[in-house]
Amino acid sequence: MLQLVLYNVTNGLIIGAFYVLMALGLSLILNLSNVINFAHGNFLALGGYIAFVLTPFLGYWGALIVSPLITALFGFAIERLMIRRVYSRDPVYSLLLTFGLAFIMQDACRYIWGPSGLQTSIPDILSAPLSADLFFITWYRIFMVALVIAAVSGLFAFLRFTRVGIRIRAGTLDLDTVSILGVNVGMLRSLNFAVGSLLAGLAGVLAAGQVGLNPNMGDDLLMPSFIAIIVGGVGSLTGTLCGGLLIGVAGALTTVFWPAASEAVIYVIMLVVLILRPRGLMGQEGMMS
Amino acid sequence: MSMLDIRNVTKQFGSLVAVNSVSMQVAAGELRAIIGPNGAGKTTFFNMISGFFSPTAGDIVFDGTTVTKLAVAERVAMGMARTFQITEIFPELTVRENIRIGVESALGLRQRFWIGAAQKAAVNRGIDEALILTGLTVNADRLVGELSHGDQRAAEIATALTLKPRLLLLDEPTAGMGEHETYAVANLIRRLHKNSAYTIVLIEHDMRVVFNLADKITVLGEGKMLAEGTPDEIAANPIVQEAYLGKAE
Amino acid sequence: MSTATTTAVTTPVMPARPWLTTAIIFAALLTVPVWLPMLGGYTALAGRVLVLGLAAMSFNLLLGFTGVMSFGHAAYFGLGAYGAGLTLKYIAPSTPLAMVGGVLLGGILGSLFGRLIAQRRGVYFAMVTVAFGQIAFYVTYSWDSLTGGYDGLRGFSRAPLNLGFTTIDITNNSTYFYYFLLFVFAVATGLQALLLASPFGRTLVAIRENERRARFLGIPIERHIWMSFSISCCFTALAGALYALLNNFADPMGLHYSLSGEIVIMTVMGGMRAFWGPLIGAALFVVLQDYISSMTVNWMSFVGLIFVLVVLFFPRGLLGMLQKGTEK
Amino acid sequence: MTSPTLPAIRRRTLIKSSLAVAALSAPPIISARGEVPVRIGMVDPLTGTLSALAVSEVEGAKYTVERLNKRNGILGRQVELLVEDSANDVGTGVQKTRKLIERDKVDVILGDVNSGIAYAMMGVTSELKVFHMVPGGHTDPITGADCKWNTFRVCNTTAMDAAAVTGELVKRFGKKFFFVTPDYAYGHTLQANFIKNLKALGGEYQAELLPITNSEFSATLIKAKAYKPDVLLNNMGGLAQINCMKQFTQFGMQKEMHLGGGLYEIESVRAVPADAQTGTWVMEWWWDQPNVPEVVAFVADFRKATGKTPTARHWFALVAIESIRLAAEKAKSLEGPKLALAMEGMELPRDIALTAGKSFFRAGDHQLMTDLFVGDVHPPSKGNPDDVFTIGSAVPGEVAAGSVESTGCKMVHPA
Repeated sequence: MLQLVLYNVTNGLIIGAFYVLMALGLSLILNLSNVINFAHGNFLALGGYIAFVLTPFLGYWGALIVSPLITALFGFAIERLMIRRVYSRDPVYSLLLTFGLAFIMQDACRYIWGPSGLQTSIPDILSAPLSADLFFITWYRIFMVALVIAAVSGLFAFLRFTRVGIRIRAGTLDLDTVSILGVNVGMLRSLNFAVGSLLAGLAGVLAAGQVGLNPNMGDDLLMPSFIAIIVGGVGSLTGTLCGGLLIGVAGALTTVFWPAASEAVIYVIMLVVLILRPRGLMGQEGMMS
Repeated sequence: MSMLDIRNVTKQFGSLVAVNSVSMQVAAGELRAIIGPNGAGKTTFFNMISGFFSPTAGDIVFDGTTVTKLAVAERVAMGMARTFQITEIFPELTVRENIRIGVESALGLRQRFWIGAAQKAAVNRGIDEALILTGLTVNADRLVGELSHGDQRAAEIATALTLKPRLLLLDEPTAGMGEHETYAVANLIRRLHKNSAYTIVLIEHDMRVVFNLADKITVLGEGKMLAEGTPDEIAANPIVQEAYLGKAE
Repeated sequence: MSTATTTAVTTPVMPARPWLTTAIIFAALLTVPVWLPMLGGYTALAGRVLVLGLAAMSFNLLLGFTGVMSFGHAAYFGLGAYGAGLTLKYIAPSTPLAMVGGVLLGGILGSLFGRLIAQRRGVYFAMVTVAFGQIAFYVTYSWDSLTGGYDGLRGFSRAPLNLGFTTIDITNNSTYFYYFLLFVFAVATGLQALLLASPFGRTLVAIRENERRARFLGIPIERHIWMSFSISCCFTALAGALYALLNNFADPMGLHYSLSGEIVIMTVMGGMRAFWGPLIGAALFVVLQDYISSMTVNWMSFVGLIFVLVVLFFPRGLLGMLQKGTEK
Repeated sequence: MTSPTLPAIRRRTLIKSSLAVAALSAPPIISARGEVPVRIGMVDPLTGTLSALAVSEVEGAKYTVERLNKRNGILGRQVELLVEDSANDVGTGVQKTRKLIERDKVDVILGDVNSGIAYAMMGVTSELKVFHMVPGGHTDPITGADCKWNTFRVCNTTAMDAAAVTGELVKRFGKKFFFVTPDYAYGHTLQANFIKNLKALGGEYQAELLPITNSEFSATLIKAKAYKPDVLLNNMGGLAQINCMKQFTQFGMQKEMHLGGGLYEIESVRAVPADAQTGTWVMEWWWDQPNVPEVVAFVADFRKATGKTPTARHWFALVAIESIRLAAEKAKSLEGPKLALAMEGMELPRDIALTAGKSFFRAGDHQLMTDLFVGDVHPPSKGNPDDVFTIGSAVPGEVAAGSVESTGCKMVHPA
């Protein structure tokens, strides 16, 4: 039994790592631009599909690196062309815009790559299990977690040590002051959106190797990501990180005892957090209002 | 007994002490001005009185009741009304509608889905009174957002007056106004004070306004109380001069 | 909500000539069975417009008139549908009772949720409402034994209206049923108009216009937002109940956040500051969707395009633009 | 595993099929002979998760209508097909059904792949007394507890699938089963049917209920491995079904137990990698029946017309429309009540049934009784991407279905 629990904690961390990749991107955009990106799941799908297209030319590893970058470029363009136009308006407009964008992107993927799933191949070395005893952990899962850890560390280092990163963090706290200090806030937001899209694209490539590709693949991840942000506390990236891992592990642990409730449990966690600690685990007071 | 009795209030934001143990008493019917250089803690002080946030230490007693921890709505219900440095109005509504919302709230009708003819008449009387008092009758049916700066301020004051406040808090009522508008608003405040005997506390930068209107002046500097007295006393006070003009050679 | 929005539109609460607009709208709605078939429409389409229009107008009590954005209103719509369906199936085959059941289910749950979130604002409010909506979606989807789960709630149908002196057959006669819908719609929107013209309604507009000023007029903001949310949920649930009666079916997709998004776009498209705006938006949206989805399987792109175009180029919505036009 | 040409093929197909749909819904063209055409309205989820299946059904319907129009039509009249997208949403499906009946005045209604929508549509069609054929919505109550006088169904019930495959699995592998089942009505019914059949054969089992969209099966598979069953029965649907099989194969469990289940449609089989093309399943119709000349001829003709190999979904639509023709000719009418009566008990000729066994619409529950093919799914053999299934045995529909009483259907005809 203990073994089963440990297995599932491991699994939960793997699933949670996915939520984290998605949620961190969403959270970045939300914190700096006050936009909930409903199309974030579609950026994920796009990342997966682009990798699928690139693999024959660049191989798996090449696609793994290039696809998130293309997704980021796409995100940058979308932000420049559309999303920036609604920053100064009532938040309802940014929501509707990304909502409509989600529709279009999903339909475009369906149109180009077909409605039913596509399968991506992963290198054989990654699809083998670790050992006969640990048959349920394939190298791919280890690889995914390692990559997520690398990406998240990279993101935190970027925010801490680079000029743009520091400005993004400052802008999250007080955008007016940052703009008075002569920072090009428009460009900052575009770059920030691109970084968020990059994370989504990376998540997409990884997800494709695990569950295959289909036009709706991001939808199932969008809601857990929202919940990761709410549970972790809006405004705190560390909170989002913990929130994602927490609901991932909680879902997987529930599978041991009551499999049918493994999806429900993340909603229960959110409710409990909202009732007992409305600002979320690591959120600052007043950030949600 | 004083209308407002503030006892040693302190407000700390993290390590910053914005207001440091300030006390002040305002008598009923008095017009008190609070002045001080930028960063003196005037607005923080004001926000504690009106209930925007609670002080870290000290007490605020309003008309014999301690209100230190009470929420805004409760203080409003007790008769405290305020205006803001940047005019806070309902820009897409007419002057009359702005005032109506205040009147209905003051008459305790705010949660009513239906009101009778008698109450409607009472509401309309309240609106007319406020319009006349503030000289806005001619502009009653224009959108507030389209009015001049001074008239918007008058509308804000009119809306605050609908609450029949026993204490009116005005945060820089002439901020950002030209000569002419400043004069009009100052006149309005004078009328309210002299003719209608409102108790008023105001923060003001324009010294001509302050020295013309105030019964007493409180001077804050770096979160502390520097001086308190009649306009003449304050004008002659060396500490105040130093705070404003810098240390004399 | 704040004065800082650059889309500040200078429109009064009600259109300049409310009675004229209202008269035109009701004249058009009353004669639907006459003119709609001539234009290639069908009565069921008009029924759908009424139901979704009511949902959007109810939603707009929050968005347009309180300045608070819920992005999870489909949940209360769907709960209303289930409330009506469950009442018909398990309690009594009575159409009016079904509506009461729907309103109670959606209204009570909406009110409970509202209590938890009334102090949140802006996108955070939206985000929490989406998440809450998905809880409701999830529960109906999973609670198989009661709701029929993924397959939806079946095995009920609307009952004839018994008025005492006569019985109106709304079960098989689609024209009668349309007029029944129209009657409920008229009553509900009439109540909404009265609500907005009441002192309480004015406090909501006050909150939308300037929350700080409203607070310093002694209006308990959180309480009023909560009340507004609850009322809006009740009316939305009523629309959902009508939807269940229209389809004789309730399914979990009726609670999904994608429908929430559609309700929002209808509202904005028609004009969120105009009382009848959401109805006009619903009519446009339903007809466009019906038409486009018959022409191409890529209709989702077109619907998405509608979202984008409305946001970028017609943020005031149709009635908003018309009103602006007449003011000039 | 995946060839780079795959997307190109898919893209072409999809464009073609979307064009087809667009053309089908274009304004009706009055046929050259001047008489009013017979109109068939079809509602299917062309968008949403079931779209691949729906597209096949529409292709099948289109092929059949073209074939009919080259012959004698229905009752000597040309046939016109009007397709509407239900978008996998009940409200939309109901609205489109009303649109087809009220505005377009169609004579009969076909649809939907989604059983929930099909059921809701039955409310409309029975209210408006229009004949309704459900080609491919599987939930049992449609021809069971909720059966209606005007509704017939081509595809099997879950009970039939379960009954057919259980016997085969027990015979070949053993009586100890482990069920992986989605936690909703369809899954419950399917599992209950399997258990009923398994118990009758003296078997034992353990079961795990999971959320419908579950994607992570390791915990469940660990439990399954500990139970040491002869067969792991995968009742999941859609993506979850595939992920379950992928993980099953990745974990190397195929060496220890066999995999099986109810339905595994060729549209799904073709879209998954080799490690998920496995197990013993039911095909409701299969194109490779070399001993039946009618099937060989049909497959050749269909390939010529569409460039594709027909699937069960294509066949559903073909049987649906051809049966309507036969019943209409028998009743000499397209009115709902007359058509329904004519179809009750009607036997299908072999060139329509396209199987060696007897095929007929059972009067008691309006369910088509036809052969079910139980066999093994495998990766494409002989380089033919459609050769992914080998028939083990054909189970007659009546044997799998059990009695009318057991379905719970009480057919009530309108007065």
